[in-house]
Parts: sequence; structure tokens; C-alpha cells
Amino acid sequence: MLFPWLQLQVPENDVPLTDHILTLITFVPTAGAIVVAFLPRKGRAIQAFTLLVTLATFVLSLHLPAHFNYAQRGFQFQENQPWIASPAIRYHLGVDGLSLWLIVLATFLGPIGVLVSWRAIDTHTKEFYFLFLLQQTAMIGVFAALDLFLYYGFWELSLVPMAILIAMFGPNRGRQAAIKFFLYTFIPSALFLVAILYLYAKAGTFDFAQLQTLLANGDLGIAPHVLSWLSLAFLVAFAVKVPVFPLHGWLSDVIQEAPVAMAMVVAGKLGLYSIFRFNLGLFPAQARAIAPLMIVLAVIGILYGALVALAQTDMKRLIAYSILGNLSFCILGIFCFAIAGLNGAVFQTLNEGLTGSALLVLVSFLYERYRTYDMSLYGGLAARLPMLATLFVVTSLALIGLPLFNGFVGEFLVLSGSFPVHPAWVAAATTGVILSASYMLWMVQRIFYGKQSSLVLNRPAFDLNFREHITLWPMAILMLTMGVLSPYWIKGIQSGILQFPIDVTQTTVVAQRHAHGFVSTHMLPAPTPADAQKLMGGVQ
Amino acid sequence: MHLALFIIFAGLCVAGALNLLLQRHPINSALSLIVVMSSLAVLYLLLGAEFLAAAQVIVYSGAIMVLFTFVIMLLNAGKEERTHGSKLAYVAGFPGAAALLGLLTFIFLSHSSDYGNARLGEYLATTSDLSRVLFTDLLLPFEVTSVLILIAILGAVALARKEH
Amino acid sequence: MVPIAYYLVLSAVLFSIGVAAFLIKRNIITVFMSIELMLNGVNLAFIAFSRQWSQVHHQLQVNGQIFVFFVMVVAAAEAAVGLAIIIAVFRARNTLNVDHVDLMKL
Amino acid sequence: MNDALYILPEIALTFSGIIVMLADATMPKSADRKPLGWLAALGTLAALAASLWQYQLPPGTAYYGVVQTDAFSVFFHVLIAGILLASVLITLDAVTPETEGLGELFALMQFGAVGMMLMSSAVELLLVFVALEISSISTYIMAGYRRKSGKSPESALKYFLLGSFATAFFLYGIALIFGATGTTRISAIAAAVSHAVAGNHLSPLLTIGLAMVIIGLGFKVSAAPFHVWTPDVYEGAPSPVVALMSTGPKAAAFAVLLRIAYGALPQLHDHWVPILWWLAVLSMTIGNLGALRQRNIKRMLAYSSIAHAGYILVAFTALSSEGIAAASFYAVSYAAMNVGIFAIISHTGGYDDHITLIDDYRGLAYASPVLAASMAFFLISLIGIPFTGGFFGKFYVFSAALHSGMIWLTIIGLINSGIAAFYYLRVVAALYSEPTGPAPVLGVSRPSFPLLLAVFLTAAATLVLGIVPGNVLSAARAAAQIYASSSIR
Amino acid sequence: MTTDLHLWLIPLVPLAGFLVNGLLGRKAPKPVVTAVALIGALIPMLQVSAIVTKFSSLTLPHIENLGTWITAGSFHADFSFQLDQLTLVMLCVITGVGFLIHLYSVGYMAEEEGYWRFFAYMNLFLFFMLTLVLAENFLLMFVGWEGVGLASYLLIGFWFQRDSAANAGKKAFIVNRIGDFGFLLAMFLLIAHLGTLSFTRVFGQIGAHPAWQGGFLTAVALFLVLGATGKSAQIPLYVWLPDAMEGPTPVSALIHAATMVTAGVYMIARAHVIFDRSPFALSTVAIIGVATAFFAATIGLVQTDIKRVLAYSTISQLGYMFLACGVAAYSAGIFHLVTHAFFKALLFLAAGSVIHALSGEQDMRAMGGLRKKIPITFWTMTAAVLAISGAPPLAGFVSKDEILYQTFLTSKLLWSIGLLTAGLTSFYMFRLWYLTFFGESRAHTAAAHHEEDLAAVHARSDTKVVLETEHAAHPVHESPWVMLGPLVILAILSVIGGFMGWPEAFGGSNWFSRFLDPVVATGNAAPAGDSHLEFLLALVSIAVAFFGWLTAHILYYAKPALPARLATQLRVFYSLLKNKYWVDEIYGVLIVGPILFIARWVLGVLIDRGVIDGGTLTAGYTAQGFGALVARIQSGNIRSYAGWLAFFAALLLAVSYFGWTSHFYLR
Repeated sequence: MLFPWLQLQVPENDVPLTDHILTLITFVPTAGAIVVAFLPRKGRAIQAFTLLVTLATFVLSLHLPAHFNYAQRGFQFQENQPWIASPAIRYHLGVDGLSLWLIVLATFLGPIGVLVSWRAIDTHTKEFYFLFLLQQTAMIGVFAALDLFLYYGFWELSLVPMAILIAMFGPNRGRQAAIKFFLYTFIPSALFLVAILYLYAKAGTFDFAQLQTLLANGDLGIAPHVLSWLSLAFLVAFAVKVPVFPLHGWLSDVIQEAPVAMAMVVAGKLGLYSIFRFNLGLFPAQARAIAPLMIVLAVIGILYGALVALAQTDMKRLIAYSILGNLSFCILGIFCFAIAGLNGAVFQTLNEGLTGSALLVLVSFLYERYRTYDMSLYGGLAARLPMLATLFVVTSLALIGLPLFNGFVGEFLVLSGSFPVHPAWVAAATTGVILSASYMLWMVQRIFYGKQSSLVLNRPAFDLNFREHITLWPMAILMLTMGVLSPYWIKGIQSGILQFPIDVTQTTVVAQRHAHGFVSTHMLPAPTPADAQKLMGGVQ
Repeated sequence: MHLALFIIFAGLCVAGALNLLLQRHPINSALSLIVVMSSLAVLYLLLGAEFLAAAQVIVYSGAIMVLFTFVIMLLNAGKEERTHGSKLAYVAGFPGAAALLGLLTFIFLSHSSDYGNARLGEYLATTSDLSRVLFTDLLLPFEVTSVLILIAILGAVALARKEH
Repeated sequence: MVPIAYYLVLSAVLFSIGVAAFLIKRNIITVFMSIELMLNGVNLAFIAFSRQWSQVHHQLQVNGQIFVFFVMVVAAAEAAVGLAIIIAVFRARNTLNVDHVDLMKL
Repeated sequence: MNDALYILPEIALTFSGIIVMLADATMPKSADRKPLGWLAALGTLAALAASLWQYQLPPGTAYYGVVQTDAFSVFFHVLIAGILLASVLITLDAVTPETEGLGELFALMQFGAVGMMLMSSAVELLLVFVALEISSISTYIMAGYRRKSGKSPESALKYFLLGSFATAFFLYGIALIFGATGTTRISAIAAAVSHAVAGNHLSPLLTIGLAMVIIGLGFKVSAAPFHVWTPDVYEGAPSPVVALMSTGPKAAAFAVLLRIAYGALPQLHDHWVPILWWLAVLSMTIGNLGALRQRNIKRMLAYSSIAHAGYILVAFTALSSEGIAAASFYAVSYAAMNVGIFAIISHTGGYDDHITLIDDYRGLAYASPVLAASMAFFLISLIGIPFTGGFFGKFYVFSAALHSGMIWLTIIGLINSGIAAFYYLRVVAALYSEPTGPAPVLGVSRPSFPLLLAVFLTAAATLVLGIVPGNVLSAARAAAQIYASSSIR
Repeated sequence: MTTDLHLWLIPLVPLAGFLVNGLLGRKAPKPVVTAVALIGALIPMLQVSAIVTKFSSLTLPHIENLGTWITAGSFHADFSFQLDQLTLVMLCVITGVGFLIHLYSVGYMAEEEGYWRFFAYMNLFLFFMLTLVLAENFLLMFVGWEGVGLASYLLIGFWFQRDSAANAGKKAFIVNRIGDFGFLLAMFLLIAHLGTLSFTRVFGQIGAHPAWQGGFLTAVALFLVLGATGKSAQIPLYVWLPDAMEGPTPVSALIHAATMVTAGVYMIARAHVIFDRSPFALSTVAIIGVATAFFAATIGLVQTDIKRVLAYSTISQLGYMFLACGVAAYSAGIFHLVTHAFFKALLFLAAGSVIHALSGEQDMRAMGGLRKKIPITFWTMTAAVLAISGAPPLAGFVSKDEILYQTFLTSKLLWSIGLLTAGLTSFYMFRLWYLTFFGESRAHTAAAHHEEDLAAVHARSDTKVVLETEHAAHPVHESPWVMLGPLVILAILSVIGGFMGWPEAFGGSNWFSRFLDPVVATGNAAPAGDSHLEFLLALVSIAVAFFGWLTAHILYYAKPALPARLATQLRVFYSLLKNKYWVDEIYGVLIVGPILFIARWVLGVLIDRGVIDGGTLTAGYTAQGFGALVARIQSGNIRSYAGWLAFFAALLLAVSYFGWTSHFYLR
């Protein structure tokens, strides 16, 4: 074995602060925010302190993978106290393989966010970092909460700092973008709340685990059509946040207007995680019913995102659409219900969070130097900023899924896992790898290659400084590590995936039927009601 | 006899009310309102509410209407000009008022048997009858009205006081 | 003898005329008067009803009448305040026409 | 004498009101009237203490069963006392020494509060009527208090005329109920009605009487379609007064509505539930849609208060003690955030409302971060973001409604709250965007101590209601318990 | 017995070289960079030779597993390397030729400021290429597959300041991606049906089920072919290779002649088990191969840029290898791969040396008469030309004839086309030879005649030289020995390389194919042809090659005026070939254009702006409209308000009196 330490397993039961680690991780940022509110506006005290807090959070969060018991199913590091007597709301946190790495990702992006905002945010620093830390808490909370009410709390809370910061710091159309984003996500969340309340009315509890068992056993006596409406309410709310193809109207504007630290976290993981946790966790049957539609949307999203990205001249918009494309891969992986696909979907979620952020950071560094996101004004930068160029290319390669980078592992798992289920659609999705290469390389060429543009010549060129180095390198290294040592992550993810009622090894299923050539349509996920079939049209 | 009286004074009431409606000068309206109130006092009497009949004359057609006329004089309000500030009042309000009238009348008449008939001289409510209830059962409301009146005075002073 | 229903109808008539007057009259004072008219209508209803219940219970019921008494008190208070407000409005806007008192809208 | 304990808060307020009044009269003309405000605040504190003290009073009626002091009425007593306290503090910040009639103003506030408190504890419709008039008339006057501007008297006039108009309906309603039942005691009415229902000779007077009462109270709580007065009056009235009258009388009126609906006429629920259902839907929709287009922040908040009245009405339709509790709780959380936001508005806009347009609020964050932050917080609570009172109130209300199967009402309501987010958010966005040109908002003065106190209290309340609502919830549930016998579930 | 050969060192050493040079090279002094790079290329070579020595003692295939790379559910792919005859051959070629070219580059790139970058990339390429051939499963192979694509992208775009170079790099990568798309789908199919990608398991399972014919195997094979056409520049995906000549010449030699482009052939040979089960796929490969061979050769006839001629010749030769695989003569294909690696690398390096000598001139019309001036280059080049045009007994002759012979056994038609192509090959190679080395130097005249062409050429030629041509060009000079050394070695190999597989027909033993047989021996053995036939065919092809030389001699030596006249007479053909059949243009119009149009206008503007943003706005405005409607109630007039109240009061009363309420709400 080349990497024996990969197999390391820490079977510890009485580790210090294991009992309250989640509370710590979740609320250290809040505490930090409160302190920030009283720090002097002058100087860099606020930045430094916030950096400290986020780093502390990150370090704390590393406790989770270190002491996570990968063999054991279900939730770990649980905290479960009554919060409000009636309605019966509990303060219930917990982590399983699904949320494990997402939490770490969220905390990892914390310091990055601070570093990238270090100079970019020079007015209203107090407000910015206050809300930034609040946002951290909200995100971590979403991943950790196991009480539907608590979850919804964090879910909604995550909107506010985002919206306000976009409004405050959006260069030109901030207010519109903020309001657009807020309404896009808030109105579906209202229906989502209806669904939650309905469940509560029926079940009398918000506790995820209890609801799961109750629903699984059909103890609630909810009519099937009602169930599918409920799951739809959940799904739409999440799909908007991801975003899934027709619901992405807010994405490009927000990415364009939001401060980078926020743009990094606005899309993807929250929504996708929620789809996993709730649509697959609570409504598996309904998820299967809607799957055909979702798969079509995912494939459309992949191609659509890539193609539209191809047509952009603004870096941030291009990145926005590429994000749309990459996230659609996750949707595809989720709704094919293949074990590899699901693993890939989670892994791809991590990738997107990492690579997309790195890309945004890079363009923001370009912006800090040349004050524009318009690619047509750039050119030949590679000669002047070799380091930045190198890291940019590395990130691009990770994003277009070059083997040995994280992106490849995710895409490969998703596609190879999903392929047996919907060969035609997955094949279509696979063309995405061509398109993504096209737009990324084109972007690289337009910015870094060719003759040096007047803009580039007129500005003094200074390559990455220390702060920028320590911002970028961790991400770059992580991209490679995740690409090479993926099992280390997968083993956690898979332990979370296996809880879902999926016909575990799709591939072997196929193996039995290899005799008659192509996988045939009765590979489709279990019974799909007529309505979904109709929506599907000609997929089969 | 009772009916005759009722008809006369009810007629007076309605006539006064309509006159209030039709007159364009506030004074005339005020005077016709006084007519309405006084004739109502008679009707109260017919229903055996002596005390209230008196109070009606004293408080209403006395104090309150005097106050009105006083203010009218004070602000020497002239004939009101027929401005047309509101269509809604006609297109929605009148049908509303009419419907109100129709509905109530319909209800009262269709169940008239439930209410029985009033004969003269029965169930006369003397002042002592009222005061007995007023100072036992309804003592607190009676006391509380003092606050009300206090407010009224304060308010009148505060609002009508001359600005400096 | 007169059916109490007649009294009630009369009260309804007065009340409705009051409403109508409120809608028609332009002069604020007159509008206020029409409110008084409505209140009188209500008073009549109260007295009629208290008479009715006296007959039902075969003994005098004065609650209704006392209610009227309170209405009168309140009306007096209202009149004082209302007219004060009217004066204030007249001072501020120099008009008594309701249609001209529509600064705030939409 | 023991009876007096049952109206102790009212007595306290009345006396402190009278003291303020007399002190005002005795003070020299030129003297600064602000201390009177502190005096009033003191009296209010006393009333607050008294109301809290009343919790350990054995629930029961007093004065020949005219008032009933129980968990329900005490709940509202405390609420109203709190609102009054905050409003007094706000007024202290807003007014200047040369604001005329200051003494009367403070006295009026307290007398008005007496009325409101009595409304919540009265179980005799006559007393309800008188109390209602007390609170209404005092608010009429206060609305017209800024006599220099043309708007204030106009708003007073509108409020007064339409208010009396509605009161007439309310009164007629009482008359009809009296006609149908022969009594004006809540309990007696309930008994008579159940007797009538049992004997199946339900008088039609009862139903239309109920309808008329609902009209009258609907007007007071500014529920659509009886909301028309609200925006104009809020716009014209002085902001500190709006803080009081947008919450206090409303809470009291809701208390009365609860008393009549659940206490007196629970049997008629299949009459009034649909009515309130419609009122709720109309209020939420009209309120939110109307607010979308407003440029004046006070008008916008007026519309929003209509919408919030709608949310509270949703809880009524739940027809369960949970619903009552939800309504009561919502009243509290709404009071907290609304008073809070009006505190900031009255400071920013001043007693003379020189800043009222939403666009004028652009860049408040530059002038005073504290004010901007807290205003944003209140707005967020009004939107209904979790961990604020606003959210928990909504959550509780709708969960109650849904629990009794009001699925459509819930959907409509929550979609409405989604729309509502738009106009609240517009203000938040304005607060934090660059001020344009020589914005008057930049000249906003530093908030005085009483204002900060008021903002702190309301903000703290909003936060507590959002995060640890336990105590208030149990209080609300206890309040609801008194209808456990009558209410349906 | 399992001796641990530490195969993983072979690719990882160059990787280390890449990291060192890539991270520190910019600051490091040149000699250090050189040393690191050469070591990075040398150590693998030494290790390979070490392996060669003890090869006979190994149990093959020899597999080393380094642990899991990707795993999910039942599927997992490992970092596992495998060594067998085929791998060994590839290893020898890659490390050997690779090292030589590294050496050569030291001289060729001497004056580059991007020196360190260049060698970093070269080492990176070695890493990926070695991974590709060492991989034990398709997935790891794909790593190398994409990786070499990346390396070639970086190296083609080495002079990134030049748009043409940047474009060429991008084009290469994207076209290759199209191929990779096929490769991916093939892998998905394998996973779906067999649940693994490991060579041993996949081929084992297929071997275990003789029943499987065609079916999904055909699909897999065809997708693999798509991948191969991308990497090995076959129709329809060959278009990137000519542009790839934008890169420095050593790159063209190493990547675009000797090694990377042959990956497709290697892959087909490696996966032959799958192809053997699918006659259809095989014939597809054969047809693609022969078509490409012929088609590219024709284009090669009229090209004037020396590197482009070689590029098209490479494509054409690759076609031969495909042809070989297509007729299931995998060993022949690999054999040609090897020999081609020798002489084509040599050709490029020699051409590089020529260009070097002429200070960057690449247009043959501006060359000529170099025979005397750069003799060593001339002679080595001569050897290469003879080898490629199939002059016995040189390497090219042997391998090509092997292919033609095997083809003949399968299909006369393919054979005849192949033969014709052989003729064309020898023609355009000698054309190049004559134009470059014989006659008078045409430098100045050419400049006079082909102004615009030259401009184009210069735009293309290496920057360092563009800089120099601005001031007076160097006098023609022979290259330094660090460059000539590799030339000589490769020349020798091209001459004697053939004897590895000297056919029985000429008394040889065809050692090479026998050596490979354990790996690539097809179950259905090719019809054992008699040696006379083979001998006969050999003579025919020699004749054809000779004829090709003769034409070239006449046209470009004896009667130099003739070509121009021919060109005018056969104007149509001439321009057709000159413009490479306008394939690039056609692709542009039929594929790229529409995609861009759809992306920008249909999706970007119509859908995204129009429908999606538009929808959002409309929703917003509708809500606002209702808001305005509501506000209309607020006329500000008291009487209106009263009217409103009265109306709804009446309505409410009526409703509640007649008990309509209960019907009018949704519960």
C-alpha cells in the first residue's frame, strides 16, 4: 500500500469535547460576530480577529473527520436537548457521512473568505464581517441541524446576511440582485414551511430521525398525492437554492454583484445537501417519481450552463454559468440513485465549493489589479503575472475535470454511476466535458495568452503577494489531494450514502444482464408514477 | 292612541332625519336633528323610559346640539358647496345603506312576533330603577366614564387651544 | 298597542339615514351630526329591546336603558372631542368641506 | 376593596395620569415638560408591576362580574403596559421642550392605556364599549396632536369620523345581541346562546349582531376590507403616537374579539370562522400588495400592519386554544417589532416627520450604524426570518391554522409573507446603500438615552421571542386555557 | 515469483523533475534546470533498460498495485501498473526517444527565456505518457491519456504570446476532448456491463464468455476508436495535428510524431480483446486508417511548410498503424509505431536543425542547396527519408511491408490504397528532400515571390527567430553536437531498426511480432501466408516507392519548372490539396459556428435574458400592478372610505344572515 495512513481509523469514544463539538463549531462564529460588533472600525483589527475566529472554527471542525467513526451508520456527535416544549422543538445537532465533509468545507472556506475580502472590503468592515460570521453559523447550522424547525431556522437565516451584503457591496445593481436573490429563495421557502408545518401537524414532531421512521412506516396516514406535494415543496425550495436549470435566474446576477466571499458560498452545497437529506431521506419514493424530470433538467442544465458560459465576456458571469453546469452534475448523480452516482454527487458538491471558490478568488485578484471583469480587455497576462496565471490554469484544469484533480473524480463517479440508469441522457451530459474545456480554455486564453492588451500594459504588474499566496495554495493543493486520494473522502461520504434506500450496486445489477447488449430501460429507478412519466417525454 | 302617537312622532323623526339629509346649511341640519331627538324622546316615553326621555332632551337636544350650533356659529360655516370628491360614496355607499335598511327591516318585520307589542304605561323605568342597577351592577363602568370625560376635556383643551 | 318591531324598524331607518347622510353631506359638522343620528337609531333599538325583554321576563329590565344612558355620555364626550378636532382642522386647512380634506391618499 | 386589586394596573395608570396632568398644570409655562414623561414612565412601570403581580391573583371577576382578571387579561395587561412604556420613552426622545401640550399628551397616553387594559379584562359589553371609547377617543386626540402640520388634524379627523362611524356599527351589533339574548354579560350571552342552540331557536339578530360587532372590531384592528383609514391616519399622526396606536388598541381589540368570539359566541363558530377567514385572506393580500408600491415608510408600515392583522386573524380561524395562544403570542411579537421600528422612524423622521420617504432613508447606515442595524433587525423580524419574534409568531400562527386543517389559508398566508419580504427588504437595502447627494438622513442626531432604551427593550424582546419564546408561549397558552371549556378543541 | 520492479518510479521521476523545475525553475540557473530535466528523462530510461535485462526472468504480466484511487460501491479503480511485452516496447520507445529529444532540446531551446518552463512541461509529458502505457486499468490509462493532452496543450502553446500558438493549443485540447468523450463512454459501458476497468478483469471476463460477440463490445470498441482518432489524429479528428506544429520542433518530434499520437494505436492494441470480438469495429478501424493514410498523404503533396509536410506524413503513417490494427495485425502496427518513432522523430529533429540553420525559416520554397552547408543534418535526414519512403532494408520498409502484407491477406482493396499511399509518401518525402537540400538557395527570391505567404510563415515561425530576422539573419550554420548527436543515433536506429522484425520472407525470424504475440496474439490466427507472396508484394511496394522517388526527382530536381506548370494546369486539385480540402473551414461552418450562435443568441439572449429573467420581471410587475390597484382604494376621501365601509358592512350582514359564508371559503 502506498498510502497506508489512508486506512487510519480512530475508534475513540471518550475524546474531549466530542459531546459539544457541533455546538462549538456552529456558534463560535456567532460569538465572534458579537465581538466584532464592538471592535474599533479603524485599522485591521476586525479582519484579523475574524480571520482568527474562522481559523479556530476550521480547526475545530477538523475534529469531526478525525474522530468520525466511519464504520458506524447514522448520526454521530449528536446533541439533543429540548428547546421549546410545545410546539415540540428540540435543539438536535448531528453529523453523518453526508454532512461531515460539507461542514469542513464550509469552515475551510471561512478563512479563505476573510483573506480574499481583506482589501476588497474597505467600507463597512464591521457590518461585513459581522454578517460574514453570521453566515458561517447559518451554513454550518444547516448541515448540522437534525430538527426540522432548527434546520429551517438556519436555512432562512443563511439568506439574510447574503442579501444584505449583496445590497451593500454590489458594485452597480446590488440592490436589485439582492432582492431578486432573496425573493427567489424566500418565496419557495414559504411553501417549504407549509410542508414542514403540515408534517408537524401530522407527526407532532420536527425531529428528522423520528419523521424518517414515521414516513418510512407510513404511520402518518398521509395520502400519496399529498406526500408528493410535500416532497415537491421541499424539492423546489432546494432546487432554487442549488440552482437547478429553469430556476437559476438569480445566479448570474448574484455572482456578479456579491462580494467574492459571499459568491463563493451562495450556490450549491446548501441546496444539494438538503435534497440529499430530505428528499432522499424523507421522501425516497417521491424522489424516484420525480427523478426522470430532474435528470432531464440536470442534463439540460449541464449543457445549457456550458453553452451560455461559452457566450459570456464577463468573467464572473462565465463562472456563474459554469457553476450552474457543474452543479447540474450533482443533480444528475443524485437522481440516478446509483451508489457511485450519489457518492459522486456529494464529492462533486465539495469540488464545486472548492474549485468555484478558487476561480472566484482568482478573478477577484485580477479585479483588484485591473478593476474590471471584462475579459475582452485582458490579454497576455501570463507574461506579467506568471504565478497567478499558473494557479488560474491549475484551477481551470480542476474545474474541467482533468484526471488527478478533484473535478474528475466527481464527474467520473457521477457519470459512470448514472450511465447504467439512463445511458442516453448521461451520454448527452458527458458532452459537457467537451464544452467545459472549451469555455475554460477560451477564458484562460483571452486573459493570459496572446498579445498584452493596453489595459495590461498600462497598469503596473505585481504578481501574487503573500496574502494571496496563502489564500490560493491551500485550495490548489486540496484540489490535487482530493483528486489523488479520493477514497479518504469517499469512505466518509459513502457511509452517509448507504443510509438511503438505493438498490446498492447498480453496476452488478447490470453485470447480470450484460448478455443483451445495451442496458435497457427497465433499469429505470423503481416505479415512477404516470405523471412523472409524462413529464419525462421520450427519455426511455 | 299609542299607535297614533307612534306614527306621528316616528314620522317626525324620519322627516327630521331626511331634512338633515337634504338641507344644505349646517344650521338647518342641526335644527332638524334637534327635531329628531326631541321626537325620539317622546318615543322613549312611549316605551316607558322616562328617565332617558328626559336625559335625551337635556343631554342631546340640549347640551350636545347646543355645542354643535355653537361650533357652527364659531366657524360660521356657510352653505356647503356640492363638491364631487367621491364617486365611491354613491356607487358603493348608497347601495350599502339601502341594503342595510332593507335587510334590517326585513329581519325585524319577519320576526316581529318574537318581540311582542308595547302597551302604554307598562314597565315604566323610574329613575330609581335605573340608578339601582347603575350603582350596583354597573358601578365600575360608571366610574370609568369619569376617565372618559377627563380625556374628552383634556383633548378638547389640547386640540382647540390657540397656537402660540 | 304597537309592535315593538315598528320601533326597531324605525331605529333601522334612522341608522340607515345616518349612514346615508354621512355619505352625502360635505360639511364636516353635518357629517358628524349624521353619526349622532346613527347613535340615536341605536339607542332606540336598545330601549325597544329592553322593553321587549321586560315583557319576556314579565318584569322590568333596565340594562338596555342604562346602555343608552352610557351612549349619551359617550356621545357627549365624543362631541366635545370631535368638535375640537373639527376646529383644529378648520384652523389648519381653513375649510369644513370633507372633500377638501384629502391630503393623504394612495 | 379586594375588587380594586383586580383593576390595580388600571388604577395605577389612572392615578399616574392624573398626577402628570396636575403636575403639568402646576408647572410654570416655560418649564421643560420632559420630566413629566419620566413621571409617566414611572407610573407605567408601576402598572406593569401591578399587572405582573396580578398573575398570582386568584382568577375571577370583580365589581359584580363586570371585569374578569385571569391569565388572559393579565397577559394583555402586561403587553399593553409594555407598549405604553416603550411609547412614552419614544415620545420623550421625539418631542422638544417647546412641543405644546406635552403634559396632556403623556396623560392621554396613560388614560388611553387604561381603556385598552379594561377592554382586555371586561366581560360586560357595556364596559367593553366604554373602554373602547376611552382608548379610541384618546387615540383620536393624539393623532391630531401635531397641529402645525396640515396632515395631523386631517388624520385625526379621518380617524375620528370613521372611527365613530364604525363604533356605531359595533354598538348596533351589541344592541342586536342584547336583543337576541337579553343580556350584555359575556357569560350570560354564552349561556343564552347555547340554550338557544340546544332549543334550536337561534335568533337571526344574533348572527347579524355578531357580523356588526366584527365590523366594528375589524375596523379597530384595521382588518381589510375595513382597513381604509389606516394608511392615512398613520401617515398623518406623530410617529410616537403611531407606535402606540398601531399596537396597543389593536391588541386590546383583538382581546375583545377573542372574548366575544370564543367567550360569548363559540357556538356560532361556523358563522364567524368563515367571516374571519375572509377577513384574514383579504387583510394579508391587500396589506402586502398595497405596501408594495408605497414610497412613504409610514404608509408602508400601515399597510404592513394591515397584513399582520391578517396573520393574527388566521390564528382565530384555527378554532383551538392553540390558535388563541398563537394570536396572543403574535400580538406580542408584532408589538415588539413594530414599536421598535417606529421608535427609529420617530427619531430619524423627528416629531415633525421631515424624513418619511423610503428613499430618504438611503445611507442611514452611514449616519448612524446603530439605528440602521436595529432598524434592519426589526425589518428582518417583520419579514419573518427565523430567530426573531416575527418568525416564531408566524410559525406558531400558521402551525395552529394548519393543525386544524386550514391548509389553503396557510399557503396563501405564507406566500403573502414571501411577497411581503420584497418591500421590507427594499428598505433594508436602502438603509445600507450610498446616500445620494446631500441626504437629510446624514443630519440625523445621535439617539437619546430614552430612545436607545426603547430600541434596546423592543429589540431584546424581539430576539428573545425568536430564540427562547418558552415563557411567553406558556403565558399565552395559559391565557388560551380560560377558553378551554368553550373553545372547540 | 514477484520481483518488485518499482514501476511507479518510472513515471514519478519525471513528475518530480516537473515539480522541481516548475516550482523553482524560474529562479534557478540554466544548468540546474537542464540537469534536473535530463535526469528526469534519464532515470526512467536506465530503469527501463534495467528491466529489459531481467525481462526474461519475469512472470508476465507483472502487476504492481499502489492502492485505490477511486472507489464507490462495488466499483474501484487502483493506482496499479502493469508490465508486459507491449508495455516494454512502448517504454523503450518513450524513454529512449524521449531522452534523445530532451538532449536535443538543450541545444535547440538554448536561447529561450521560457527554458525552464519548456523542460518542466517536457518532463510532465513523460510522466503522463509513461503512466498511459504502464496503466493496468482503463481509468489510469485515461489519466495518462488526458495528461499527455494537457502537456501537448501547454507545449503547443509554449509561445503563448502568439495567438496562433494559443489557438493551436486550445484546438488540440478540445479536439482531443472530443476523443476523450468517446473514451469515457467506453469506460462507462464497461463499468455498466462488467463492473470493472482493470485490464486483467475486463479481458478475463470477455475471454471467459466466448458467447459475447458484438453487442455492447462493438459499442465499447467504437467509442474507444473515437478516442483513438482524437489522440492519434485520424479522420475525423486529425485537424489539430497540423496546427500543433506551432509548438517548438522538439515537441513536434516527441509528442506529435514519436509518442503521444501513437497512444491511440497502443490503446487499440491493448484492448484488442475487445476489438477481436467485433469485426465491425475492426473494419471501421481499418477503413479509418487507410482513408486517413491516403487523404493525409495527398495533402502532404503540396504543402510548402516543412513541418506541415511532416505533420501530414505523421497523420498518414498513423493511418498505416490503424490499418494494421484494423486487419488485426497488431504486432505489425506496433512495429510500425516503433520504426516510425525512430525515423519520424529523426525527420522532425533534422527539420528542426534545418530551421535552426536557417534562423527559423520553415518555408521550403525559401530553402534549397543546403546539402553542403549542413552535411550531418543532410545525411541523417536522408536516412530518415529513405526509411519512411520504404527503401529496403531500412526500418520503414520492413514495418510498412509487414502492414501491407497483412492487409493484402484481409482485403485487396485496402491493400491497393495502402500501396498507392506508399507511393505518395515516397514522392512527398523526396520532394521535401530535394527542395530542402538540392538546387540553389532560394531564400531571397522566395521572399520576393511569396511576400504574403512569407508573412504568414513568419507569423508562424518561432518568436526567437522572428526577433532575429528583424535584424540580419545569421549565416547558415550547422547545429551544435548536442543536437546532432540525437540525430545520428536516431539515424542509425532508422537504418537498422527494421531487423527487429525482419520477415521470414527474407530469411528473417520476425522476432518482433513473436515477442509481442503473448499480448496481442489474436484468437483467430491470420491466414498463414506463403513467403513467396510476401516477397512478391515487397517487390511491388519497392517499385512503387521507387516510382515515387522518380517523380519527385523529375519534378523537383531535373525539371524544377514543371511543378508550377502542373499546378496551373490542375488548378482545381492543386487548390483543393493546397487548402487541405477546406476541412477546417467546413468544420467551422457546420459545427463551431452553429454552436456559438446557439450559445450566444438562442440560449444566452432568448432563453436566459428573455424567458427566465423576463419571467421574473413580469411576475414582479404583476404584483406591483395589483399593488397599484389596491392603492386606488385609498382615494383619501372620507366619504369614499365611509362608502367602502358601508358597502362591505351591508355585504357582510347579508352574507352572514343568509348563511352563505360557509360555502365561500376553502378549508
